[in-house]
Amino acid sequence: MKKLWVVSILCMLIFMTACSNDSANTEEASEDGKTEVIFWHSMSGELEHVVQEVADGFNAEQDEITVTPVFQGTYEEAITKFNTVAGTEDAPAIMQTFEVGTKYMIDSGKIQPVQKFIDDEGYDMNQWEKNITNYYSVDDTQYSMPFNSSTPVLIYNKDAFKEAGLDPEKAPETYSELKEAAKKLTNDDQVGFSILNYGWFIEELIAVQGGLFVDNDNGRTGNAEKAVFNGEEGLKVFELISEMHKEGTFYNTGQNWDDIRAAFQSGKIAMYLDSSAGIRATVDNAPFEVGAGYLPVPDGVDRQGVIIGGASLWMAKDIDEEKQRAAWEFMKYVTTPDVQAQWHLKSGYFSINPAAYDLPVVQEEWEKYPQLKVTVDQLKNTIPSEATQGALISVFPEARQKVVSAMESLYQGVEPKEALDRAAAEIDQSLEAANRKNGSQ
Amino acid sequence: MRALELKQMRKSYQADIEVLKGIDIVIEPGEFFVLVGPSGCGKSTLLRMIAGLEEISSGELYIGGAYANKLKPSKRELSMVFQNYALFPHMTVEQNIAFGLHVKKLTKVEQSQRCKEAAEMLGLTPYLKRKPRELSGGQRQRVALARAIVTQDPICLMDEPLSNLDAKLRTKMRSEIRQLQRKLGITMIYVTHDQTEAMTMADRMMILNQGEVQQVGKPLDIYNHPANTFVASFIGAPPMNMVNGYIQNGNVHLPCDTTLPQIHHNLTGEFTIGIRPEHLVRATNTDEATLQAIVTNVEMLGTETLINFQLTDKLQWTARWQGQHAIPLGEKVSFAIKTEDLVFFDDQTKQNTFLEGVEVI
Amino acid sequence: MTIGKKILLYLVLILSGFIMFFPIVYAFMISFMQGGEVLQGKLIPENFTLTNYLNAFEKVPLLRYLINSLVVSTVIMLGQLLLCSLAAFAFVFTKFKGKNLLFMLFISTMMIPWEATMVPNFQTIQSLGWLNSFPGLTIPFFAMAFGTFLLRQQFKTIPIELYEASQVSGVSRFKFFLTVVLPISKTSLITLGIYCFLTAWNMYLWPLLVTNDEKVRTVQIGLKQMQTQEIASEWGVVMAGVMLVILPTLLLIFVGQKRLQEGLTRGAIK
Amino acid sequence: MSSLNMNVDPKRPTLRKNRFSLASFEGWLYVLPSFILFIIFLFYPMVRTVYLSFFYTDTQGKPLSFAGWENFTTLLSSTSFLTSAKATFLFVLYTVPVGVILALALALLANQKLKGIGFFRTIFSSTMGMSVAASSVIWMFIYNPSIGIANKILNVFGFADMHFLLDPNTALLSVAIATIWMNTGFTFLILLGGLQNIDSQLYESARIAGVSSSYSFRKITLPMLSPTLFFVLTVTMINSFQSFGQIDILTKGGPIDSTNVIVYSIYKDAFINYNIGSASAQAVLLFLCVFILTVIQFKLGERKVHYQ
Repeated sequence: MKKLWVVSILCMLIFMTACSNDSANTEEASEDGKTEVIFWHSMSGELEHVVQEVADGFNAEQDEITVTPVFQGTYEEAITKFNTVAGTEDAPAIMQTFEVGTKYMIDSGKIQPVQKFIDDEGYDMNQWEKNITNYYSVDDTQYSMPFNSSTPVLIYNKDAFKEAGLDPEKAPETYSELKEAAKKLTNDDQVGFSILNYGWFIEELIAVQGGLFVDNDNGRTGNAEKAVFNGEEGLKVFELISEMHKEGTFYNTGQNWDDIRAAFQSGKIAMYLDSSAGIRATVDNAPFEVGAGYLPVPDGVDRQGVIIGGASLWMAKDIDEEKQRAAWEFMKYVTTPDVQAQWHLKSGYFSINPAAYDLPVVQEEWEKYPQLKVTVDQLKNTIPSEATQGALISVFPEARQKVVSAMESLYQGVEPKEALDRAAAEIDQSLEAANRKNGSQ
Repeated sequence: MRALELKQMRKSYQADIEVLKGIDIVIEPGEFFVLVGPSGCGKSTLLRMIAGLEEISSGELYIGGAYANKLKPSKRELSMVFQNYALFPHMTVEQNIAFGLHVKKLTKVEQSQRCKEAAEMLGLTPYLKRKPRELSGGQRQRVALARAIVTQDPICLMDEPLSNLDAKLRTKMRSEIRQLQRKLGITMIYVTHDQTEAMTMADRMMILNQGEVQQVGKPLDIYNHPANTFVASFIGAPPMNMVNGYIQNGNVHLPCDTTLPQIHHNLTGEFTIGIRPEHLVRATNTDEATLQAIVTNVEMLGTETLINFQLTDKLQWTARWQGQHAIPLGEKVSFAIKTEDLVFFDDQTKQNTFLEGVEVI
Repeated sequence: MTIGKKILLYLVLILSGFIMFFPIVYAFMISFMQGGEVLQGKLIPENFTLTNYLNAFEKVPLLRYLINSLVVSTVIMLGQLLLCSLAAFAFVFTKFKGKNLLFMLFISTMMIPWEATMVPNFQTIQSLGWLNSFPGLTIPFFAMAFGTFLLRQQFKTIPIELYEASQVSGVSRFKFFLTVVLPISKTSLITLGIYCFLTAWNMYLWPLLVTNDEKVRTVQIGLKQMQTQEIASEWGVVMAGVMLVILPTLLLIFVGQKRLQEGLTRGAIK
Repeated sequence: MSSLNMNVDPKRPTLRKNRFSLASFEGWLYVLPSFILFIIFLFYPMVRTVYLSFFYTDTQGKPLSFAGWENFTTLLSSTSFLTSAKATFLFVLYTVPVGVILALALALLANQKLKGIGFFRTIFSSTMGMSVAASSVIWMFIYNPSIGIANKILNVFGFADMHFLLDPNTALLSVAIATIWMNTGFTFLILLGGLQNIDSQLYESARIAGVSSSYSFRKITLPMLSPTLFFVLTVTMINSFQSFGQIDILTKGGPIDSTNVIVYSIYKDAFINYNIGSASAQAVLLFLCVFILTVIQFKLGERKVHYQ
């Protein structure tokens, strides 16, 4: 019992000292004359280290600014917190937000478009990959700085291809090729194909055909009012899934990234769609040869390319101009070819600056992982349009949930058309409610 | 009617700690048998072994002549009253009494009939619908008794059933239980640490100390002929007076310069010598062997008087005189002692020398 | 108990023990797996190396987080025990107007979904200037309806005679609380203490919201930091983290369990 | 509690009043710290939530205009909310009775006087030390259709693979099983404590009477354990209504909203869909629902519970 008391008292003491230290801590930061840039991000695992390395590199390079990256949980959690502190002294200078939060951030009125600094400096934006920056550009205003960007690719098991008598060097490109390959690959222990139940993949499969997700040019020329993904393109995607599922060549792996990867690596599925950022780990971990290919398209449709996914960096409004400028300096640093090359290699995400791909380090890596090059090529070959620019929706996260539900209902035997229309109708409702609120603001 | 026989019953919890060290006893049918001893002597354990609540480590138990070591408690046809009564707080008195009767294959009518009889016998009829917590201590005690007798089992075990009652109630219940036992003619095994209870209630009793039988017998036999110093001091209140003395040349020498003249035993050497307080009578004539001492305390109880006096510097004795004697403190009083009232215990073994070698049952 | 019954009991015990403990063993196994071993559905790692554990320590300042969690959980536990026992004492041993209503009000707080309180509470903490500090992490949790409820149930079993006896001897109510009620309820207090500690130890979203600094962050945030979404998580490392994080709590249960047992038997012999 | 009046001396009316108000004041004093914290950190946010539930809010959660009952009427007429409500009740129904019975069975098992029982007690209570997040991740692996142990076991017994979390018909049940596992440790420990507090002489008395063990379980164990059981039931029910972490990690409310319990729906509306008004309305409804159930439980329960 005595020991317990000692421990308790000790804890109390630590607690007290921690309390009294607290106020001193915040002041300390600004005392050394440097501008401190707080950078909130949602990069966990290995990625957090890479982010820290980037920040360390920047901090070491100059002595005016200190960038402090702080992990703030998932994108959703971080955005909730940002929403609460925005406009107060606790707000960070840089905030990382996922791509579907773009419209939300713009509408929130709490962010400073980076376009301001681009204009002020006459910064040359052409060195950035157009297909990436496009997503975060609305009405010719660059709102945020792309950071971690990825696209979907088709991943397949080369060994399984060989066994099934398929050419392991040639990934299926059209739906009919995909279906045929899946049929050959399907046996007692293996199923041909799978897509994660995640709205992003459906958006991509529609965009690659040149289809739109919502009206008003994917919400780029005005607030989206109606969902249009239930058109011809969307129907083709859903029909593909539905048919293959009925045939038994499509495997439902749920909503977890790790579940679908486990299914692939354990040989349960032979082909699936994955994020370009996850390729390297998949190649490393799989006990067989892994191939990568472009997103498949329906027969007779021209490939339009892919939408960028991932997240971008936003600058907070209502903070010292000095801090904003410091944040901008960091953003510029991040986009230099050297930093981007490192970022690409270590994180698996794309380089915003295509110049990075020409660097020998990257070329060497591509030798080892030719799959990486496939993803970059797919992005490079993308034809810029509203479809491949991606949709801008205020209720995007909700829309994704509805699409997921629609996908899931396919496995229960619901007709593709019905599933799509139902999801579209629900999203229409949400859009209407959201627009009404914004209108009354 | 069934007899109970215990043969070399032993109980040990761990290999090296023996709680009961070989108990041999036969309990006759219809007998009121009391197990008495200080707390921790193993008497409750013995009772629980008889009940089947504790495993018998070694030895044999026969109930009605049948080997019963492995018998389930319920198959031993006995009832038990626990020290804290073990009443079910969520049941009414009636339900408590009738608890478990259904196992005896009685009809509902018989069950309630028996229950009513038992309640009637113990004066519980007005309380049948009450919960135990609404009853007084004595009433709870009666419920516990009723639950035991309602089973009509030939053997009833009681584990210090009166220890939670006040003194007056205890005296009353003592005789009630005794009467009940006689009326029903059941065999009763009764555990207590109170020697008065044992003396007043028992047909026979067994005195236990540290897991060993000290003496078994009728209460008065034990009182008059205690087998050893432990029994001598445990039975009787106030306890037997004792002192170390020696016998030389036929004379008994007590350490207080008192010498008792003759002795008709051929004893010699050192002894622990005991004498009951009531045998220290007031000296009336000078040719008696006397002992003179200073009175330190006097307790007058009405019918008798207890006189404490200083035997030696370190030893106090008590005398018990009939009637009321207002003796001033500090007065020197002479006590007469008869040699035949003395009890001699072996100085080493503490056994009563008169009883040595005699089988005591 | 017959031998047959004993064997049967042991069999059931072992079986249910195995089922109950299996997920933890499974996590333990995964914590030694390298790379894709987990995703290939293996049950037993190829070799038992500590690489993942070292990695876990390297990835996040786990030691720092562990100490923070220990401090936060201990403080919350002590605060809760104090406030809950005081309130429960009032509900059982004092009489005041609106007591029953107040008790229902207390109980009702258990039903408030935390999602509804999270954001306003965050703003409260922010306006108090407690962001990024131990008070912000701990004080909002000091009051707990569940604990008050548990202790009330326990205090109700204390015979009222004890209270009356203390009244007669002129002992103040507070002294009665300290010298009689608390010692008698030791077992419940220990049980509740363990529960409080574990709950506090397992908090995630709140510590994440109110902290920005690894100086005050807790282990559950560290665990989350090890997992990724789009990129494959290194499950071996994550599970190594999980094992490190549950080790103190499992130890606490082990020790607490013994204490609990002691307390219970002591109460029984009396 | 009426016996508490006994410290009031009827012969001295003046003192009586004084004493009472003093005691009353003292009573409040003990409750005050908890009460203040509740007001700040629970009642204030709750009142705010109730307030917001009557407003249209912007995506930042600021009230825009008064909505009256509209948030509620919209909810009550929307199929997704009704699905949520159904999922919630089913989830509670799956987890609470089974969880408590399982824990009770384990507690009865661990209450035997056997060698090494302490070890088993520790094992049984060990899930108490697992955080919801950690346990959920483990269960995610267990349920994984391709690599999980659950399917491997099914295969051993000759059953076909199951899509535990992916099939709308089994998802809720699968999450419930994981939840029961997580809660068992705590429930077990509380129930074991309750069992050990039952006077062993009651059982001995039953043994001598020779009643069957099921009879003594019904007539002694259950009634004597009823205060503990009541407590455990109340607490697990409330906890069950508020389960969140396991759903977030295992199913994210899917498939097809089959595990989208109200708490998860609140979370999605508040933190992902920025629909604060609707989230608040759901929170209010959930609160009312749990509150009413608890009141009923107290009213029915306290009658059946036997305090010693």
